[in-house]
Amino acid sequence: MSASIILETRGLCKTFGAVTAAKDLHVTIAPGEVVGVIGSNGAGKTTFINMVTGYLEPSSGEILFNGKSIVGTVPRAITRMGLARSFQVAQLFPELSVLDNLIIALAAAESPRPSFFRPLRTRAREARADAILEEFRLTAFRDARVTAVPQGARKLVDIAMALIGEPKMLLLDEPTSGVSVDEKNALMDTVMAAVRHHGTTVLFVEHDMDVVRRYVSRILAFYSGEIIADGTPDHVLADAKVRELVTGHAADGHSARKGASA
Amino acid sequence: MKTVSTHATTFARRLSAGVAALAITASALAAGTAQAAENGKFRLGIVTFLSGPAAGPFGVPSANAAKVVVDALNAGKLPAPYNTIGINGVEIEPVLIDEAGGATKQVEEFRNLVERQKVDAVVGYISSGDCLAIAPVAEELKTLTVFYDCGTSRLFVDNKNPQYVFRTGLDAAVDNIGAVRYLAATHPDVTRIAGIQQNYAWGQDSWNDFTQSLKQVMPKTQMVQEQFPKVFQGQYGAEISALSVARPQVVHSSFWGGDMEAFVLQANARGLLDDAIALLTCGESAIDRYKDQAPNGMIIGARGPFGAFAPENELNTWFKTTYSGAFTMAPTYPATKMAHAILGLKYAAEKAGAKPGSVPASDAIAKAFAGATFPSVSGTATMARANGHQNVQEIGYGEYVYDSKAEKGTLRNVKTFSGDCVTPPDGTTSDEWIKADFPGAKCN
Amino acid sequence: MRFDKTEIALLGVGVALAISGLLAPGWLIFLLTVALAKGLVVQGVVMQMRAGMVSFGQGLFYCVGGYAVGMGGQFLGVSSAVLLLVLGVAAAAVLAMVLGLLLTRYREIFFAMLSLAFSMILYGVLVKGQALGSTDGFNVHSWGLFSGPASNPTMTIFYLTLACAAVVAFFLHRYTRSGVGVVCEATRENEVRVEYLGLSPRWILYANYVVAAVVSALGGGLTALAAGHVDPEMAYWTTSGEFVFIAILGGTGSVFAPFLAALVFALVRTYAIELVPNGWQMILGITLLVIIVFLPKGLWSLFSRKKEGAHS
Amino acid sequence: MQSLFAVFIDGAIYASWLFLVAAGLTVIYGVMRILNMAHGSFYAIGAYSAASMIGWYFADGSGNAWVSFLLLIVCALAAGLVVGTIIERGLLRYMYGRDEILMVIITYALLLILEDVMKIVWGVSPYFAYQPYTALGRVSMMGLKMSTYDLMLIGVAIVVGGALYAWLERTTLGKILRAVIHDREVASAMGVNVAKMFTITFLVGATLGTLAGALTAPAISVVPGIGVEVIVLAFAVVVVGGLGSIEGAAAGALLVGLCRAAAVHYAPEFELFVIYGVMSLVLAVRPQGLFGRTLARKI
Repeated sequence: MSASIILETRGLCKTFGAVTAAKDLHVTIAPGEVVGVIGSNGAGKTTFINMVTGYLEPSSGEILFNGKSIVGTVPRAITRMGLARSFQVAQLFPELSVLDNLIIALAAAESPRPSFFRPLRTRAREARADAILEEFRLTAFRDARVTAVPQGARKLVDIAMALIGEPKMLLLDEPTSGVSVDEKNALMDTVMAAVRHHGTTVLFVEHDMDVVRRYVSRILAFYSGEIIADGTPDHVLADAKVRELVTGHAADGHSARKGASA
Repeated sequence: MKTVSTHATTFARRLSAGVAALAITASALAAGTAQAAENGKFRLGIVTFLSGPAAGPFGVPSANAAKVVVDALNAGKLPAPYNTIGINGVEIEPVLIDEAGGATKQVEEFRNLVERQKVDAVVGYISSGDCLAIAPVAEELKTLTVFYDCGTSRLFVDNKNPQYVFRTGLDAAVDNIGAVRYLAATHPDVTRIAGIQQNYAWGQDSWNDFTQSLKQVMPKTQMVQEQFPKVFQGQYGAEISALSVARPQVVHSSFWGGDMEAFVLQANARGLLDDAIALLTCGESAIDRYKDQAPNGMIIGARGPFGAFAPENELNTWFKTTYSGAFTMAPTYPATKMAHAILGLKYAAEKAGAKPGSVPASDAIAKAFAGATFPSVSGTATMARANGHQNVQEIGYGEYVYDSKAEKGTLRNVKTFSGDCVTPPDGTTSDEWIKADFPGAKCN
Repeated sequence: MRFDKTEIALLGVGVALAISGLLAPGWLIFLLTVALAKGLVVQGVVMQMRAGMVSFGQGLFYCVGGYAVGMGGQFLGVSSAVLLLVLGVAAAAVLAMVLGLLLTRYREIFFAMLSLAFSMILYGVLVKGQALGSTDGFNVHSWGLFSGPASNPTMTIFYLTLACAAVVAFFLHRYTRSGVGVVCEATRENEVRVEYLGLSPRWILYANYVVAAVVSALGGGLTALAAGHVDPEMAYWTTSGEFVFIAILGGTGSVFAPFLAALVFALVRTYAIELVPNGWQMILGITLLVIIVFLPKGLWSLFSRKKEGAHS
Repeated sequence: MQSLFAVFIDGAIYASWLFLVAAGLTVIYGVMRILNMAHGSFYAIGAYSAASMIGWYFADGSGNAWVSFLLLIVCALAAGLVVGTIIERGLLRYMYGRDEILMVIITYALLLILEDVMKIVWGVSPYFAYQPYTALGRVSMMGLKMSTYDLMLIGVAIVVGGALYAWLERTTLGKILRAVIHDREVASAMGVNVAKMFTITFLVGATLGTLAGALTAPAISVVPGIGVEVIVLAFAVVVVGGLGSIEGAAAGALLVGLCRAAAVHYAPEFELFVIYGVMSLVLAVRPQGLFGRTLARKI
C-alpha cells in the first residue's frame, strides 16, 4: 500500500430498501489534501461520511484507512485510529457548558477508559480547553450551556471537539450549514487555520461554491449516489454534467432555502 | 472558589443553621409525641389491612369488629365477665393503622406505634410475613402484642421463648389437619384429590400440610392435579380446565378473598363443582356472598371456632347482634377473631393485678396472659402452646347450603375437632407431628 | 486530598445526625436508619437517571443485598454485619456484571421494562423458594458490628448506616465529577457524540450500572439489618416504583437529594398513614404530582435555586 | 389430546383478555408516547362501574343476560369517557412534551390517587356481578365444559382489534393519527391539531381500559387492587408485541396467552415465570418487540 494514500474506498455501495444511496464509489485521498464534496440534497454525501466513519455499514465494498480495512469497525475505534468527523447538525451535550463539552473531549482523547474517582475537570484540562476556546474564538461562550449558544458557535464547538483528538484526517459534514452568510468565511477561516496547524487531511461537504472554491484543492461531485466528477475545482465546476445536475439548480434552490431559514 | 473567604462564611452560616434546624425538628417531633401519650387512656394499636385485596374480606370486618367491641367496652355494655369499663377501668383509645406495604414498612409503623404513639398494646396482623417480622421487634420493645389472625407455623419456631408476643388465632396447620379429619369423617371413600393454591407462602404451606396429613389419615388418596396460580390473579380459566381434565373428586383450596370468590364462581359455572367437591379452608369468610353461585355441599371452614362456626353463648349472641346491627351483616370469621383477641387482652390485663383505673404494665399483662383460659365470643380459649402464648381451640368444618327462601347461606353437617386433636404439642413442629402420624392427639 | 463545600457540608450533616441520634426518640432513629438505607438504594436509581436510564427494577439489587444478609446469617452462620454487607455487595456486583451485558443494550422504556422483568423473575424465584419462607420471608439472625450479637442493635445499625451513607455520599459526590460520572451525563445527552469521541457508551453505562447495583445492594443489606426481616416483596415492582418515586422527589441535583427525599417520603407516609389511614396513597400521589409540576428538578431545587439563577 | 385442546382454547381466551387489557395501553403509547400506568385504574374503574350497574339491573332478581351484556358495554363507554376526559383535560394536557419516563411517573402518581378515589367511591367490599357470566351458560367441547361468556370474549377481542385496525388504516381520522404516530412535528406543521388528536386518542385508550374491566367484572370478584395486578401484565404484552402497535399487542397477547396455558397444563411450577420469561426472551432477540419499529437516529 502506497504511503501517499490516507483514505481509499473501493466499490462502496449502500442501499436502503429500494433507494440506492451509494453506488460503486471509488475514492482515494492523499495525506494533506483538502477535498470538497458537492452535490444536491440526497446525493449521498452524508451516507458516504457515515459509511467511512462506521455509523453505517456499506452494503458492499471496501474502505481502507492508512491501508487498513475499517469496514465493520465501530465509530469509536475509527476515531481512535485518527479519522474524526463533524456533523451536519452539531452533535454536542446540550445541557452541559461549552467548557465541559471540550473537557470531555480532552479526557476522551487521553484515555478510552475514564476514571471513577479522579475529577474530570483538572487545571491542566481547563487550561487546554481555554486555549482551544481562544483558538476558535469561543471564549465568550465558555460557561454558557450549549442550548444558549448560537448555531455558528455550536458548529465550531463540534469541529473543535473532533480536532481535539488530533486526527490524521477530518471529515466535515456541511460545516457552514445553518450559519449566516457573513459568518461562513470567518468560521471556515478559523477551522482551516486550526487544521493547517495540525497538518490534517480534510474532506468537507459544502453547498456554497464560493466557500468550496476558497479552500479546496480538489472536488468530488456527487449525484444520486454516484461520483460524477473528481478533480481540481476549475475542472469540476466547469464540467457540464456538474453544472446541470449539481451547481445549476441545486445552488439556486439551496441559497433560496438558506435565505428563508436565516 | 475564587472568593473563598466570603463564600465560606455564608456557607458556614448556612451549614450551622441547617444543623440547628435539624436538631430542633428532631426534638420537636420527640416532644409532640410525649404529649399524646400522657392522656391517661389505654392506647391500643390496631393493625389490619385497610387497603389492597385483603381489606374487603379480612381487614375491614376486623376493623369494624374492633370498633364495635372497643365502643361497647368503653360504655361498659358487654355481657359478663367483660362488663367493666374499657380495660381495667381505663377507657380504650384505639389507633388504627393500615397493614399494607410490606414487612419493612410494618416494622417501621410498629416502632412508630410504640415509641411515637406510645400505645400500651397492639392487636393485629393478618399477613404471616408481617407477624414474623414484628415478633422480634415486639420482644425488643417489650410491647404486649396479640396476633389475631396470621397463621404461620413458624411464628413460635423462630421465636422460641416468647415474652410479649401472643397469638389468639390458630396455627394454619390446624386448618388443614382439621380439613383432612373432616374429609375422613364425611367422605371416607374419596381417592382422587386435587388442589389449587395461591402461589405464595400461605398457599404452599397449606397444600403441604394438607397433603402430608392426607397421606397419614387417608392413605389411599392420590393427588391428581395441583395448581399454583399467582396470588390475586382473579381468572382461573386454564387452571379450571387443567383440574377438570384430571377428574378429581375433591378440590382443596386455601384461596381467600376475591380470588376464592372468583374461583368458586368460575369453577361452578364451568361444571367443575358438579363433579368435584370443593373444600375451602377459608370458605366461611364469604358465606353471605356466595348466594346461589356456590353448590350445596361445598365444604367450608373458618380457621377455628369463629364466624358462623362460633358456638352459641351469651358473648357471641351479643357480638352477632351488635355487629349485625351496625354493619347490616353477620360477623365473618376475621371479625370474630378480632373481637376474640381484644377480649383476651382485656381478660389478661384485668388479671394482671394492677390497681383498677390504671394501665397495667406490659410485664404484668404478659404474665397473666400466658397460659390463661378465657371466655370469648368463640367459646373458651386456652393459651396452651408455646409456653402459654399460643391459643388452642377446636376447629369446625361444615357444608355450605343456600337457603333460597331466606336468600342466605347456611351450614349443615358441622363437625368440630378438639384443639388437642389438631394441634401439635409443644416441642414438635407441625410438620414433624404430621409425619409422625399425630402422636398424642386426643380426638373426640 | 482537598475537600469542596459539599464534602464539608456532608461531614457537618453527618455529625449533626450522629449527635441527634443521641437525643432523638427510638422511632425517629429507626425511621432515619431506614430512610438513609433506602436513600442509598435511591442513589443507585439516581446514578442511572443521570445517565438517562430509569430502572424500574432497582428492587432487584435491594433484594439481593437484603437476602445476602439474611442468608449469610441463616446458612453460613455469619454474625458480622460488616461481612454480611460485603457479601451482599459482592453478590450484587456479580449479578450486575452478568445482567449489565444484556441490559446496557436497551434504552428508555425498554430498559425500564426489562429491568423490571428481571426483578420480577427474582421475585418469582423467591416466592417459589419454600426453604426461604416464600412470600413470608424470614428473619435476619442476630448480628453485631464485627461479631454478634450487638448489645444495642437499633443504635448500632443507625451509626453503621450513617457511616455507610456518609462514605458512599462522599464517593458518589466525587464520582459524579469523575470521568465516568460526567461521561454518563454526556451519554444521556448525546450517545452518538460520545461514540465519536472514541469512547464506548455501553462500557460507560455498564460500569455505571454495576456501581449503582453495588450501592443499592448496600442499602438493601442495611435495611435488612435494621428491619430484621427480608421477604420477596423487596424485589416486587412496586418497591422499585417507590425508589423511582423518591428519586424524582429529590431530583438529581446533589448527593444529598436522595437522602433528603427518602426522609421526607418516610415522614409524609408515616403521618399520612396515621392521620388518613384510608387515603395515604392518594396523599403520596398528590405529593408526587405537586413536586413534578412545581419543582420539576425535585426537592433539592429548593436549596439550589439561587445558584441556578446565577447561572442562567 | 384433550389437554392439548384445552391449552389452545384456554390460551385463546386468556389471550383475548390480555389483548383487551393491552389494546388501550398500546394505542395511547403509539400516538402520545405515554406509557400509561393509570391504565390499570381505568380497568378497575370499568370493572367497578359495571359491577354496580349489573347489581342495580338485577336488584329485583330478574333480568335478561343479553341486555346486561349491552349494559356492560354502555357502562364501560360512559366510565371511560368521563374518567378519560377528567384526566386528560384536567391534568395530562398540561404535561405534554415532557420526558417519556417522567410521563410514566406522572401516571404512576395518578394510579396511587385513583386507587384511593375508588376506595372512597366503592368501598373495599368485593362486588359480585356474576349474572351475565352464569346466565349465558356453558358449552361442552371435547368433554371440556367451557363458559359461553369466556368464549364470547374471543369474539369481542377480534371485533375490538378489527375495529381498531380499520379505524387506524381505513378512516381519515386514522390516517391523521398515523401521521402523528409517524412524526408529530411534521404532522403539526402540516396543520394537524395534535392536541385534539391526543384528546381523542386518550379517550379511546381509556375507554378500551374500562371496557376490558367491565367485560372482566362478571367473571371475577371486584376488589381493591385488581387494577395494579393487570398493569404489569399489560406492559409485558405490549412490550413483547412492540410498543404502540395494535398487531403487536395481538401477537404479544397470543404468545403470552398460549405459553401461559401450556405452562398451567404441563408445567404448573413455571407458570409464575412465563410472562417475564417470554418478555425477556423476546426482547433479547428483538429489542424493539415483535412488531416494534426501530428508529435510526439521523445525524
